[in-house]
Amino acid sequence: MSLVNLHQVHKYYGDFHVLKGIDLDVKAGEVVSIIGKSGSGKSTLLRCVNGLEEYQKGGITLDGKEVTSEDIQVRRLALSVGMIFQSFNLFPHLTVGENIMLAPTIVLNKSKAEAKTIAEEMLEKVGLGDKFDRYPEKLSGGQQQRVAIARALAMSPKVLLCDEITSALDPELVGDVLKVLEQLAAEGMTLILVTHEMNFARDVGDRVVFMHEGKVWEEGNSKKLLSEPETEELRQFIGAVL
Amino acid sequence: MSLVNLHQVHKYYGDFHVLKGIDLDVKAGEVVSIIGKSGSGKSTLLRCVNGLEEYQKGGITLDGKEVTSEDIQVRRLALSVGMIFQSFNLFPHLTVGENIMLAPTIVLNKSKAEAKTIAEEMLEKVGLGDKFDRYPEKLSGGQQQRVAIARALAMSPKVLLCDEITSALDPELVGDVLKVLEQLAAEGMTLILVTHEMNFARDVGDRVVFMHEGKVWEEGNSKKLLSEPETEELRQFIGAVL
Amino acid sequence: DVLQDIQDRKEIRIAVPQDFPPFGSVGPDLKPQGIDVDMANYIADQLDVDLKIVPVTSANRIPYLQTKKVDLVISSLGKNPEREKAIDFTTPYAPFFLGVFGESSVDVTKMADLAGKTVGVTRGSVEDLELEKYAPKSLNVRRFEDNNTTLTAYLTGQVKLIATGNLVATEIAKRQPQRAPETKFLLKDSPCYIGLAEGEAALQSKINGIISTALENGTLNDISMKWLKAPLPKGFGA
Amino acid sequence: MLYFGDLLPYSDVFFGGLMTTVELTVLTTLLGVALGTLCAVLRQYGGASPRRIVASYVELIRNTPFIVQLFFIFFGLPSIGVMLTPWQASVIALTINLGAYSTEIIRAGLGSIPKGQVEAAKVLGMTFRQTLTRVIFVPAFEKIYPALTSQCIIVMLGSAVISQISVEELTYAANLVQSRNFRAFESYLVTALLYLGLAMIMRYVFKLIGKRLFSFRESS
Amino acid sequence: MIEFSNYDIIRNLIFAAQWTVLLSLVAFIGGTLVALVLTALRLTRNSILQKLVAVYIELFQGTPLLMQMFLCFFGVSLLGYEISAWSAAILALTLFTSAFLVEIWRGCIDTLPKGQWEASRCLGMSFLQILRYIILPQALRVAIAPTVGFSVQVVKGTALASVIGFVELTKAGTMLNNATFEPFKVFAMVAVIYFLLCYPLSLSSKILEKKFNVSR
Ligand SMILES: Nc1ncnc2c1ncn2[C@@H]1O[C@H](COP(=O)(O)OP(=O)(O)OP(=O)(O)O)[C@@H](O)[C@H]1O
Ligand SMILES: Nc1ncnc2c1ncn2[C@@H]1O[C@H](COP(=O)(O)OP(=O)(O)OP(=O)(O)O)[C@@H](O)[C@H]1O
Ligand SMILES: [Mg+2]
Ligand SMILES: [Mg+2]
Repeated sequence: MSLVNLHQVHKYYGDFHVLKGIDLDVKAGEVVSIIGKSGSGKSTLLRCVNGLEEYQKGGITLDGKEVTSEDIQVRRLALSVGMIFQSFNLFPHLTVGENIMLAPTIVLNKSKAEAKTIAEEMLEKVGLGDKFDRYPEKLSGGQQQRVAIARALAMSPKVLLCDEITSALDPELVGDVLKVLEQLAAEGMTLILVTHEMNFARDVGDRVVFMHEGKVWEEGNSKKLLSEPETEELRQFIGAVL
Repeated sequence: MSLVNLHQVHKYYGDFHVLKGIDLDVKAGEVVSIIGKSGSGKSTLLRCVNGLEEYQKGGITLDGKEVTSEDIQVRRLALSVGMIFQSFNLFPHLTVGENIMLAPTIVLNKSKAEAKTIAEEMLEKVGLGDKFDRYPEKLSGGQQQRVAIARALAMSPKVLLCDEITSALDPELVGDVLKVLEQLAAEGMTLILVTHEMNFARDVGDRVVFMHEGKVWEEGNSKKLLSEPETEELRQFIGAVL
Repeated sequence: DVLQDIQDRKEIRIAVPQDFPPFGSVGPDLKPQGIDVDMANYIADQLDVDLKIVPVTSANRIPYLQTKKVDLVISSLGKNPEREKAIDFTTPYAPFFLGVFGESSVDVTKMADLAGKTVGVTRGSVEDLELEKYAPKSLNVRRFEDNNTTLTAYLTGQVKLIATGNLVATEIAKRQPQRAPETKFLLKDSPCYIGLAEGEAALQSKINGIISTALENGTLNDISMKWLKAPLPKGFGA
Repeated sequence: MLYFGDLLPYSDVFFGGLMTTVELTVLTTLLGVALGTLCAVLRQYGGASPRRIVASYVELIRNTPFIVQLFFIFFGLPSIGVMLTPWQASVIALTINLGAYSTEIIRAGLGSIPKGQVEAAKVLGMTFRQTLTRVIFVPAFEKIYPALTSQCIIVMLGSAVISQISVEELTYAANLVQSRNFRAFESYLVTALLYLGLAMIMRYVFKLIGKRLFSFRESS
Repeated sequence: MIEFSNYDIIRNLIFAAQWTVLLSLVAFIGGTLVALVLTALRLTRNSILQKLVAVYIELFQGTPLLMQMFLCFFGVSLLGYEISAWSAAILALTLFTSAFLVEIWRGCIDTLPKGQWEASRCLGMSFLQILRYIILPQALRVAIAPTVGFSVQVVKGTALASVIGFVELTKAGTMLNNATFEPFKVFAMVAVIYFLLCYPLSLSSKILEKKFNVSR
């Protein structure tokens, strides 16, 4: 059964037509990589899925329920959709532990102790068990991004959206973050990632979606799509990236 | 005859001994490249030559006259020494043309018309004849740096000091600037350049000066020095840069 | 009915000046004292209610009354037709002569001499209105916010002439003999009235009664003796 | 309850007051910014003692109310023999007030100019004064122009206080009218709206001037 | 004739200065509370509320504090409410203070990256929770120096309460001047007292600014 479903989604910024009828279906446990040129609408797509942006036509369903950007919806959504950003967006005034515990306590009304257990577990999972009491600014970019992942995981989302989460990292730190994603994929987490890491998309992803000019231009099995692109646009794109 | 001569120049920042007895002699028409690690005193050396910094011991002569940093001296100096900075330092509120014309009109008291003729000529020389009425921020870094060169040239200096003038540029823009320098060298301009462009130093420069810890550690014919360094320090430096 | 209100709340609120000796000025404790203050006390006594003193300036005393922040204004208030349209007055309780005063060096003896001169005055006072009405057009009237400021302007020499009450001038002379103003000419005989909001007939007749008793039993005269060092003029209040 | 009809006969009083406020604002804006510029230059580039003097002046003015400064100048100074007309006292008080605030603002602008600009001018042989006027001022003022605009408006609004020393500006008009017809609320309301209008016009005029002055940014 | 010694003058001024301090405190607290509400309103994504706040700011930043004092004093009672000079001054100063604080705080909040809002929303926090746990603690750090700096304007603003007859420092000064006829001395003393009240605030604002800038 499909976990995330987009049906003919159109989105405008003012007059600017960003998404021109997106159809997409993601099953539970799938790892879908979205690739495409800058400006092709990849981030916008993710932001529509978790309700950060409104869309004007079509429909998005999550686990069968419709998604809109009304605040209350976003909050309900947040219980099932986690999102990780290119720029980490950790809360600088809270320690790593507090960053992770905040939402479980105030949104899910978990007890402090319970939230702490979860936080520790999640930090362990991303390999930062010893950083509980550090402040984010004391961590490297790669570590910060892994904390952000732990923070999202602590809400036990059904699907995790990742928007170019390695682009702001120094090359030597990218590996650690990808390793965490790989492990999540192996554990059966549903992942939708916008990424420029073609190797990762090919090796870990089940499916690749190539976006071009606000449309899903081509999609299919990762290995096949990347080695034998059908459209000229994807061929050019792959040529430019690799 | 020597155009620029440094004799046992010592310079301190407070207690910190930056230049530890520099001897250097540059003849008219020579192209001298100064290389060395960060912090070795290259910029400081240039800034002492054109009077932007005071030095405490030794002497610098330009065309036989002594150089000090008193304001009036700097102004006299400015008539014979041009300087170009890493960060362009164009005046943002003036057009390219006005940037070049300003000093000739208010310092050399040239007429507007005369200054304009010079400015156009210099812009032509650096290959930006069509940018007279643009504002600097509309130009690429490489173009801005070439305007800075034109601005310095408009004062008809006897020697041009360049402090890492290509370091702030995107790689693809470096070439244009170096081409201009090459052309100036060919026309017989005296150039003293701090640079990390080893190829340029070797191919265009007559002489290379390697600075280390505030001293002229090694100097000599460009090609020879760079291919057969005598000291261990220079060897290491070349190894690191290339 | 304000009179009823006063009696109900057992308190009367009376506006008095604190910048207008000898009617109201402050002592070293910054508490008002003077004719107007004594008058206020007397009225409160007669009504057998507590007194709440509200210090005001000549600029804001009328608004105070109109906005019912006070029940009475005892603030050396002169009467004129324009004011009578806005508020009501009782019978007079103290004598007052308005005049133009100034440094001896300035040669002025009558209204016409004011042409081209500068006179300081407190904005909105009777003397302000008088000057506006009768003075030559070329007179430069410099209006200050309150009597404090007007007096200061004179004492510091910012203006050489002021229009104010005779008593104020006397007071200045006492305090700063070297800048004692001399009387140039009198503007108006303008006895002081107590002001109250329009249409309060009960209060008006009550206060009028208190004033005429005070006139008969000599209280007004005593107050005059105390602050003005002179008895009430003959026929005052008649 | 409210009746604005009584204000009509006094329309030329309001107009006169408005004009005086405008005149005073234009004059003191020019003088104040000039004074601020001078002080900012001294504070930024001057020797130790000019710097200290300017700093004391700025702190003194910024930490005392304008009305007290005004009273001190108008009433206090005569006792040491300095006699000023209300108009002169107001212009001086407003100017030194704006001067102090704009010193701080303009200094921040001067400080924002990269050192390289000054050095570039120096190696082109410009004198310090040439550098200041030809190279530094325009970009420096551009940086702080919005803050300077707000400060000038604040000073214009602050000028309401000078009615206290009998300068016949807008607030004086309001006070005079209310002392004549006892329509205090109406008269102050109208005046407040006039000030609001002035403030908006001032912002607009500053914007227009800024557009001309800093046209080099427009070309983007 | 009553004589005023220097001691009398100083004693009276200092007594009146207590009112200045009290007035400043109450106005500052009032202004802060109102500004908090207004800041929250403008952060909601409701454009009508945002416009209303903008009008409020324009109104109270675009008219003289003196006028606001007069209008509060005479206007409110014209509407049929009792208002003392004290309450009117508090009211006017609160309006004035809040209008400026909202602007100052907006600047501070704008320096926080948009990502902080988005990340919080994605974690399911409500608008008020985001304000309370994410925005406020961070904005507070940035806002504290300019807010303390602005408190100087509030203290100085209380001087204008003198024109509606409230006896604070400036009013006491004019009264004492009238009683003593020594304007130079009296106003100099008044100025000194204001300076002593304000300068520590200015100074601490500068120190706070340095401190928080360094740790950023
Ligand atoms: N808030 C906005 N208002 C107007 N246009 C926007 C906005 N956000 C994005 N856009 C435009 O929408 C288009 C798609 O943006 P989007 O961020 O989704 O692209 P992207 O594929 O994620 O690109 P990138 O790889 O650079 O992140 C771009 O042309 C962008 O300029
Ligand atoms: N104004 C200053 N005050 C104190 N120390 C300074 C100053 N300017 C430079 N220095 C110090 O002097 C030394 C030499 O500086 P200089 O800029 O000449 O080095 P450089 O060889 O040009 O290095 P780079 O390649 O990084 O430009 C450095 O250690 C630097 O920290
Ligand atoms: Mg994107
Ligand atoms: Mg250098």
